[in-house]
Amino acid sequence: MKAEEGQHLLYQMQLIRRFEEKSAEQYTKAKIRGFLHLYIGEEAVAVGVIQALTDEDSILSTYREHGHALARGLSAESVMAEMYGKKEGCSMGRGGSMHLFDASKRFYGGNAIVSGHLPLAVGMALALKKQNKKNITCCFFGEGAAAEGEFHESMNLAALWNVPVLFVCENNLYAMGTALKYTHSILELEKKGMAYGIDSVAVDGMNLMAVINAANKAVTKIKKTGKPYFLVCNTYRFRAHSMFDAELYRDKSEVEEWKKRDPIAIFKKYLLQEKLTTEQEIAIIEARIESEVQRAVDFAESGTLESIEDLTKFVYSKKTEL
Amino acid sequence: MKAEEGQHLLYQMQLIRRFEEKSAEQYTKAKIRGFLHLYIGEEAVAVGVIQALTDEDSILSTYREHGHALARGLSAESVMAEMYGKKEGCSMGRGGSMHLFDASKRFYGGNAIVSGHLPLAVGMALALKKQNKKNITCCFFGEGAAAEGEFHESMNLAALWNVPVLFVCENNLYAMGTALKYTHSILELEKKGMAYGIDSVAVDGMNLMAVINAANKAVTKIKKTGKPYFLVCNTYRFRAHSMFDAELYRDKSEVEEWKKRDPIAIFKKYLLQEKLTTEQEIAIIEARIESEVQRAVDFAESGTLESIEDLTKFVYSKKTEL
Amino acid sequence: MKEITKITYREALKQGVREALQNDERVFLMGEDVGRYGGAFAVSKGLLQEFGEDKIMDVPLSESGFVGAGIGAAVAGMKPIVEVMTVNFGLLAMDQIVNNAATLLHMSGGQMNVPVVIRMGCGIGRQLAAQHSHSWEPLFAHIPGLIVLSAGTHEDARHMLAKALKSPDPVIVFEYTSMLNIEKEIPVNITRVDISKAKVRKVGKDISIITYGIGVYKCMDAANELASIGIDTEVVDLRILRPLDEETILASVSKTHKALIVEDAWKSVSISSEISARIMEKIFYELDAPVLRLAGVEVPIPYPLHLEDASVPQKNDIINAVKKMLNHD
Amino acid sequence: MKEITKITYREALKQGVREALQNDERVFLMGEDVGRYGGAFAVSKGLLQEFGEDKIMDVPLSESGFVGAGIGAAVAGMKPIVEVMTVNFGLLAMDQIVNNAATLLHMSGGQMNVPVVIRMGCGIGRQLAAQHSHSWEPLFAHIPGLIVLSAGTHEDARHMLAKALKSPDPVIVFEYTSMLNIEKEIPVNITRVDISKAKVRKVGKDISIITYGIGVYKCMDAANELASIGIDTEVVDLRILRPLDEETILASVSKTHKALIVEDAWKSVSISSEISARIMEKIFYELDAPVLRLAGVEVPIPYPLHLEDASVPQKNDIINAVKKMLNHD
Ligand SMILES: Cc1ncc(C[n+]2csc(CCOP(=O)(O)OP(=O)(O)O)c2C)c(N)n1
Ligand SMILES: Cc1ncc(C[n+]2csc(CCOP(=O)(O)OP(=O)(O)O)c2C)c(N)n1
Ligand SMILES: [Mg+2]
Ligand SMILES: [Mg+2]
Repeated sequence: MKAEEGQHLLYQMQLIRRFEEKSAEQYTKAKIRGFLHLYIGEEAVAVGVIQALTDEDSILSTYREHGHALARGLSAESVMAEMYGKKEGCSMGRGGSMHLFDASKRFYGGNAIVSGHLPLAVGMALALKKQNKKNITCCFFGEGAAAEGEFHESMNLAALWNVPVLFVCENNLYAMGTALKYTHSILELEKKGMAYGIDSVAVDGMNLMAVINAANKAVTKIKKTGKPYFLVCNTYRFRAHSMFDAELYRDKSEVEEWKKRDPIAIFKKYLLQEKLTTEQEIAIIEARIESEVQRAVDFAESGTLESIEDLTKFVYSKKTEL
Repeated sequence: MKAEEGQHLLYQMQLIRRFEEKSAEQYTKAKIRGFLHLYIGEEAVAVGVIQALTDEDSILSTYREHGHALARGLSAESVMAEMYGKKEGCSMGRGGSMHLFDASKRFYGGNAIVSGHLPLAVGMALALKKQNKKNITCCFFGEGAAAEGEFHESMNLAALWNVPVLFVCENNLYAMGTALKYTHSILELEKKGMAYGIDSVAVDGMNLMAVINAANKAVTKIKKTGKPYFLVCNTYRFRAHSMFDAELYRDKSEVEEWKKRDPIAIFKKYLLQEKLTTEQEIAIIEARIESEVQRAVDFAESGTLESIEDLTKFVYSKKTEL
Repeated sequence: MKEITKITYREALKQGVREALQNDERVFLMGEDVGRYGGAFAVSKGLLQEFGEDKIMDVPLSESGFVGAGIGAAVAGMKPIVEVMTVNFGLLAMDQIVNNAATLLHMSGGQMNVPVVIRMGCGIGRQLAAQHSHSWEPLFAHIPGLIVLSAGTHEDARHMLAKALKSPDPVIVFEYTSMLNIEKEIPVNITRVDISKAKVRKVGKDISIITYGIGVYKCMDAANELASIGIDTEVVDLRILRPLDEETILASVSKTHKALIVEDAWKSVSISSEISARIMEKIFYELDAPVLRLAGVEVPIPYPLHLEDASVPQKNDIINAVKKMLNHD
Repeated sequence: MKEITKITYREALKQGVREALQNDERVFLMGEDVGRYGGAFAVSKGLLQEFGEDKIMDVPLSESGFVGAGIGAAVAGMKPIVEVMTVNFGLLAMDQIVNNAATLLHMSGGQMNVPVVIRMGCGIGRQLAAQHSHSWEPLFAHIPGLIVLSAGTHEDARHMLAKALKSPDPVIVFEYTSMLNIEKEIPVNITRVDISKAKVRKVGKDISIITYGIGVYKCMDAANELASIGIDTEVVDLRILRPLDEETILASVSKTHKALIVEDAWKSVSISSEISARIMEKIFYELDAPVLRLAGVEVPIPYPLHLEDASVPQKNDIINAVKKMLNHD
């Protein structure tokens, strides 16, 4: 790894972290409303996987998608403005935190029906295959989602059709307050992929280098075979499920234990150790992020609200003419 | 195996066969309408599995359920009358061929949404467990059904809850005209069960003795553990999917090949070989079946149609009082 | 003498569930996060500790699976309360609800009763955007075999469940998540509600305002304000959306000769369409003016507050509509 | 000069699909048994041989999965025709249709078009009993974001699909399986239909009969018989159930001053409710009599022929209703 590259990855993880901390702040100030699901603790997954993709590859995610959006290159401004419900937001303010979209970046949500986007991912990959394009469709979802019927149907379809989908299961051990062992009858989720004949690998999702390795391998394999791949990233969310969660279902001590494996801290240490960065450079990165996040808030604050007259826009396309 | 027992099993398989042949006849005479799905060729599965159950165990099946109903002990009369749409039918004539029910025999359909009865089976088993009853819930379905999301959700729930469901997958290699390899990305369906940590076994479904052994083992295991079990019976349907099927999707020669493995012929041979019956006794059984089937037709013919005034009966229970 | 107590909608729901668990051995609650999390909306908080894992079952994300299991358990003699966190996820279980719960009794010629109760949070009002703000009462009200209830008041939130559990047939209960924190007074010594009947929440003579769910308090507020300017409205809370209590509706409109129907659900093919059509069919000649509807704007609910508010009828819309219908200025 | 050809409903559908595959590289057909089996109803028989596996895709039983995949493929630039064998299995895909197909455009602030066409067989008439005889047009017509079409005639069966595929937004096309073998005449030189408009199938002055789907021929037959006794009915085929073509409906009723709405779907919260409510709202004072509805009896469809027939309005019911409304004896 080159220094520049390493620093960029650190920047991305740290940006996600700070952006979300700021979002939580803005939430308590009632600037952001609805549900807000923070990704804090899981940054290595989005950053590690998305770095393996090209701009031509597509990404689909869940309602816990700020990290994926930022790692994909959506601007902090457009995401913050979206959460403010402003027209300048990446979804024109219509979607909010759970529905970040940017078609120009092939970032297709921001989907809030758990597991509902898995079939979409398979279909997008199928379309690209029919168009003789070689790009990958990457689909993030939680371990809770893997209990839904759509997971089963999507894995089977992707395998039957030999389409290049990278299924990334972010196993953060909880689906809201329901621990993995109450969601799945077997705990090694990678074994589920094998039941469809899909290459399946689990990786330590708290370790960016491990995720990068695994993701690069996955992408290389998919490009070679054109087939789906199942990557399970074992991770943990440090924060509550959403801003409405009293966290009755887990011990503070468990959270503290996991915080010792903070992916950002681990990666910083690695960069320093490998002399790929210095404390000073890190301070500069952090300062840059600080102002970037502040700019995002300013941008959102000064954004505009859509006119109520436009309420029914986007129900049907303007050009619909039957 | 005792002679009596062996002869009874032969009787059951042969009854199913003749009953269905007669049903097909009555269908072409337009006495029976709607969809009619014949089980011919698969008789060893229903008979072999159901003999392992007690009267207290529950059974759920699909729209291809004449065999299960008869093996369970529903009378040929009540099933034929049902297909005639007569009040004397096992479902009052409301259901027809696809919806045979007899609660007194714990035979719960007759379900025509593929895979829709799997969650029901899990729930029934859960209820019995809560009631401290030890009985098994046995659920038959096709290999096509195993591609539906409900299969995944039901297997997982049954395993998580440790409830005694015997899942019997009748793998007859086709879901309508879609061959196994176009339905599933892996062909050894028993491997699917393992992805839930469920004991899973495949058996030759054309060989009654093999099915009996496997089913008995399964039942013993379930009774011991209280856990679900997945039994895949590899079989074949000799007839079309339903009466509307031109069978474009398979070669006549394939069907002929499989007919050499006719479960009834195999079992007859076995009984004769083991001296558990004689040609003469078989002739008596067949004669008995002949008249039983004829009685069923007579019964159905002389049955009564419900009054049109009663059309909205059974939408809500009479005793509904809120 | 009527004693009164103050209670939140959440607490009312919780007491209903708790009482049901206490009163009948066969009752259990199952749903996503009902146990360890305490319920997505804290309705079942503490119940796991009080009743144990057998009675308060956390289930995996698999709506079709666990709703179907609830139906199966009901067939086999239990009285499950299945919580589908919100109706937004209910479409995943729609096949089970329609093709099994609503249909088994008929298909089996009367042999299989399905006494399941399915509770679903629903409605708009928390800026949860397009996939989390649905009002789908109309989809369920279309289905014969289902009993569909709507808890538009705290009293109903408190007492509907007990009655629903007495039904031998499947019941869907809609609860309104935007009302959870709202506190209201309810009588202490009324311990049962008649869920087979619509309820006239305010008697009046000038016009009938017919509504349900979130609409009830909105219409009551509007009615009170209208009263202050001398307009005497009657407010009818439908309460049971299937089968509809036609009698109460028609009696009210036959008296006032005018009707406005108010609901949050999308306007086309809705509960308000049905009521308008029935009034048309049954008491056309009683009408002094056309029946009008105020319903949800036909748009997936947008996230920003001002657009969300504009998506459903508000108190002022109701007031204005009534004034207009009565030619009042 | 209009040339006429005789064609079955099945053949009409097939020609539509075939033409679509020929005309646009992006079109493909996916669904259960559309290929090797030849289509559950033989609509796509031979197309696999003609167009190959890439264009005619057999899919496993997994309605949510393959409908969702169709939606995804549409987003990514294809023009999929997804066949859900019959609407009875459509509830399994309802979440995908409503929360994705109908909602993505809005949720993404206009960025994601979903030009998918979903064809579903539907309706009663073949003694397939409760789980296989549903008429669920009303459930889909409630959903903003969807375009819902109903092919009640052979002409529409032949030509609707081409237009549906031009839509940038998701289209559901209902086809009627009980009509498959029926042969009718259609004009040869009409190669497009205007699916944005209802169609007056028969002009008349005494009463408007408004219908769709299976209702169209039933109402035409009734209208012809009524004509022979001097009653001049106008028959309106809705064709597009969402968004409704209000204009044509209101124009017809404003002319005849009387309306009967006929549909096979269950009566409560249905298309006919909606139309009645709109007539009430918009042209109440044009009415000479209350608008009446003839709709499906609210029962899961029973298997026996006599009960099945009694579950939906028949020609004679229509004739009798019209006579009664016109005080004709
Ligand atoms: C179909 C559906 N059911 C329920 C919910 C409510 N819900 C939102 S997130 C969530 C937990 C999802 O857990 P997981 O898939 O592990 O993702 P995580 O939130 O842990 O990232 C639930 C139950 C939903 N949004 N969609
Ligand atoms: C949910 C659903 N989708 C489609 C159908 C139509 N259909 C009826 S049977 C069948 C094939 C089922 O195959 P399988 O499960 O292997 O059972 P088999 O008929 O071979 O016994 C299909 C597609 C249905 N009844 N339900
Ligand atoms: Mg999780
Ligand atoms: Mg099969």
